[in-house]
Amino acid sequence: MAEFLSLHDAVARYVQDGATVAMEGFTHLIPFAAGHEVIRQKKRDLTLIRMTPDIIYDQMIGAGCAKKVIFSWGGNPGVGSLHRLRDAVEKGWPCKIEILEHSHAAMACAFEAGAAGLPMAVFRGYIGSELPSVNDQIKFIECPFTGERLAAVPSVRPDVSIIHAQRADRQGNVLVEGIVGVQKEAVLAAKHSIVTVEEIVDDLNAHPNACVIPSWAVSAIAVAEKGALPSYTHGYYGRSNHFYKEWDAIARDRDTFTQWLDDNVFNAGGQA
Amino acid sequence: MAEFLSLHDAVARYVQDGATVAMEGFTHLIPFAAGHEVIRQKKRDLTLIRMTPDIIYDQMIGAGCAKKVIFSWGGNPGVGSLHRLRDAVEKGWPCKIEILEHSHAAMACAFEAGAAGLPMAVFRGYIGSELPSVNDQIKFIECPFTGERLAAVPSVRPDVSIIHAQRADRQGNVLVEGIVGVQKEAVLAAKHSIVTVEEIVDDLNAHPNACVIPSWAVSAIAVAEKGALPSYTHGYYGRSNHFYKEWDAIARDRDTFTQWLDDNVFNAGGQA
Amino acid sequence: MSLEYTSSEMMSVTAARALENGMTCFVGIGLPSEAANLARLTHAPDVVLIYESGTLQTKPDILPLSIGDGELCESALTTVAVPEMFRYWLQGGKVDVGFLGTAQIDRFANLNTTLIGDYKAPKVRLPGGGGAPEIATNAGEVFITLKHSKRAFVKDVDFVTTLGFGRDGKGRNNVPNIGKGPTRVITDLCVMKPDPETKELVVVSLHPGVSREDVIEATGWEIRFAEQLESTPEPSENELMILRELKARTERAHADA
Amino acid sequence: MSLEYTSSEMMSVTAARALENGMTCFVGIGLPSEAANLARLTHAPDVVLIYESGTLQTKPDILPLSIGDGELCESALTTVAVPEMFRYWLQGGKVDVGFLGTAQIDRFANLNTTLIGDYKAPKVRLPGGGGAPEIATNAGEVFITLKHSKRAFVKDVDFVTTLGFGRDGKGRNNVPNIGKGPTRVITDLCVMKPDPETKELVVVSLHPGVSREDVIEATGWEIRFAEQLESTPEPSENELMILRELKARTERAHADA
Repeated sequence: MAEFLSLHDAVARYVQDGATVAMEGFTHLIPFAAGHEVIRQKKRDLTLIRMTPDIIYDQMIGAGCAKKVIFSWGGNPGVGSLHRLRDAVEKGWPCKIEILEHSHAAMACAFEAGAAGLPMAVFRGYIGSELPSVNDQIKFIECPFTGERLAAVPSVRPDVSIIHAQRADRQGNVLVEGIVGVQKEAVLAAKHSIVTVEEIVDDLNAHPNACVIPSWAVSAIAVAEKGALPSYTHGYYGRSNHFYKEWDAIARDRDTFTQWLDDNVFNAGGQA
Repeated sequence: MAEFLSLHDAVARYVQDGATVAMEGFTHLIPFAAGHEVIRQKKRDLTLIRMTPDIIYDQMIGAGCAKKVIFSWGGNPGVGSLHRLRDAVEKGWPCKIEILEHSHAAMACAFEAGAAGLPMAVFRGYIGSELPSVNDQIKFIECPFTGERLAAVPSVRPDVSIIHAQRADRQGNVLVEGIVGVQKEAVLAAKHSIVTVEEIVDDLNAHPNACVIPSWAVSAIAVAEKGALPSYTHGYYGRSNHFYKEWDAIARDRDTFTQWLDDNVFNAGGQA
Repeated sequence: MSLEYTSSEMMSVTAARALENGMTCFVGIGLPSEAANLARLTHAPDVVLIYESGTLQTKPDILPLSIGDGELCESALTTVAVPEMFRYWLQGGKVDVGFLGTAQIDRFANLNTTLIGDYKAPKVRLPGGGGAPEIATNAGEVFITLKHSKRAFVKDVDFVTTLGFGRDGKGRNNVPNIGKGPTRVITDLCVMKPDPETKELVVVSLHPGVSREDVIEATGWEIRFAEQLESTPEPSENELMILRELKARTERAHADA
Repeated sequence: MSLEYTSSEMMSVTAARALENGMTCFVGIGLPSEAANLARLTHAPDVVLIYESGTLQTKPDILPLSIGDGELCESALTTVAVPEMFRYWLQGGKVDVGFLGTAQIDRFANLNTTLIGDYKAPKVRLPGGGGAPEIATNAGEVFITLKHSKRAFVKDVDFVTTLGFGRDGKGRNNVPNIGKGPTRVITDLCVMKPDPETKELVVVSLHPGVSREDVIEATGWEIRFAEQLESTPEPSENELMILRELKARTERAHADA
């Protein structure tokens, strides 16, 4: 059964230095509040997994939380580069980070395989791409029935996954709606999971085949109102495209970034 | 785009003698009306695929439509044996049929792999079971990352899949709701597909993550009101447990069965 | 307190008691389903019941006739596609207990639901494996419940549809990512558990009024009894009342449909 | 009729015209998304647009800034999980056309969105592969649209993120279950298609007012021209109006958010 914790306590308990962490959300429902809590608690040496490391990982990397990033598309969607990620990769500021890169198909299948308890994902991929030459975690196997050569990648099985969702009921069952990305897979694939939600309700009011994650498949639930901003929560609030565009200027410069982090994360409280 | 056809025309066009056919529905939404149309059109030498061949396949096998059945659980749910299936397997009446049997996990994964365009499904299965000794389509592969031995089976890719669903809109998009089984997978895995529906509506009124199969992924849609009876359609009508129990006596005897078939299928019309 | 009850009721109540509150249970149709729902309606209100039709955390008011009755979906927390059920929920390691019935079981708790006789020329063709082969290996542990008889309890099953501990009792040794396997078998006469060393089934508890001879008579191999043989506690009045109400409700509902 | 339009508008309209009504198109963000939605709002109302965020058959009223804008979900027929999108819909063979942009493209239409320079010490680190590597091989065919420049059109890409026809033009030969690959490249200067034999990109159509020299100047290899070099038809008044309205709506909406 999921435990209701404050975001502070959930992150303190489940995100250990050195852990492998997946914070998912495909443009929608990105767990920004949780990411900021990880920064505030000065977690270090994390291996960060995410299909689309956008500005939440840029912030965490700039804050020095990461030692490695596993991803398939790293950018500020619709805007441009992630300057903090590039600064870390290219110049080692504030610390050197290692990257391991995949395609979306590979990572989506790797999350699926992780949720399915398998050691690897098999798919038709990476044909003619040079990514296998720079990622030794991409292998090829032969179909025993047809002889076709198929790609294989290790499944994703994080120590902890963190997602944001619309709401939970009082038993801790979680409803995710709209663009659901790989969030359910991330939770099911992980040893532990934290779900931040907009609100706790008496009844999820979910239709029969809704994306509901049962309480007993989640470690902790923390209320984080507007916890996905500047990304959005379907049915609650829209995306701040404005902030995504502003981020480019903030992240370009180390000092501007550091000041922003102080003002908006370190000195912005968070929950007790 | 799906074409709106009568059930007669849809079956006449897409179900050829000798074809591999999957008629799916996991207890719920079993396409009985379509099965009866296949019987009426005297289709022959079909390879019938279905996780749970219950009385719809018993009827088709007794009517002489099948030469082979691929399945994972063949029974009259909650009642007992499929007497027509047994008569065909054990005594070759009305014709000999071959069987190839799997576990549910294998077939569910094989449908998934078929929908995913893969030649095989990989899963953790058949450990210690003697099914691999009687089914040469079960093989084992080694995970290139962990060395774990995993089961592999060929994906299911029928010539035609037939399912029943609640409703379609006027563009031919289909809503399936409730116990969705492997129906979407069956449709996506097949070269052609027929969907029978309770009704055609202006608007599916589906929530954002509903199980909707787009028109362009379906070959033909045929209205078949109460088309799942004696199984049921969530939101429309309940299951006739009564008929499932009666079937046991009907199917036990060849003459009783033949009479039932004449009265209820051959002379029961169907659509023009 | 001496209550009147049948051996079937004794079996169901004992099977129900095996489930602890909060456990996640992948439920087979028939006797396991009856026991699991009885558990939910008595001592284990938060037991999580999963059926292979994709219904997660379902709370049927009446027992389903089939594994995919509408009642299961309507009372479920949510319903997922069948491939997801087997991949994410069972194979993904979310199931504590698989609760199975069977046609035949042998001394190493291997299950046969495929056929009696020879595969090429069966005497009796049974329904087949269904979910059992992977439930038995992917669930944390397995409970089995069936009626005791010499036809069902055989020394060696005709066909191992579903692994207990293999034909030599060593079928799970050194297999990675596999559950503990059958940890108890509940019949209308007794409770059996595998010997920790040999994995052969041993009677650990006799139901009230059942003798060793009754069990020996109904078992197709030289069944052993635990040194500390216990007497299975009787059903309580409450358990019997709830079980009977459940069965009566079920009968009424199925007669109407 | 002589209309005023920019080279960007010419590119978008030409790219839009490449899509036929009823095609199923897996849409990349940016220029492909603009072109695909213009097609839907003009000659191809039944073109089916799919975005990798899981939105199937979506009809956004404004262009999405990101691949997962709420607008895409709200106007979609349905929204599926991302693994399903890549497995069932793309890999499952349901996509006729993959519509991609890129940072670098070479003469065999290989795409680079990984980095400029050396992998271990990149001069410029780009976002990475995203969906492109498998869109390019699993879609029936691939359209590519980007602005023409010597930086973008290079003889050999620094890194083959996504297969066009390989570094020797033979990358798709004898590969089972693979799409036709890039069948046209639409820029602000011209349209290119692969030579049927060598698979090297050849200019087949010049946009109005563009000279061969303009293209040669903006291409990083000795670009060839088709013998029957065509002139790309101009945008129509209607196309320009709809494109401009779409962009104005988009700008207003994004300014508000």
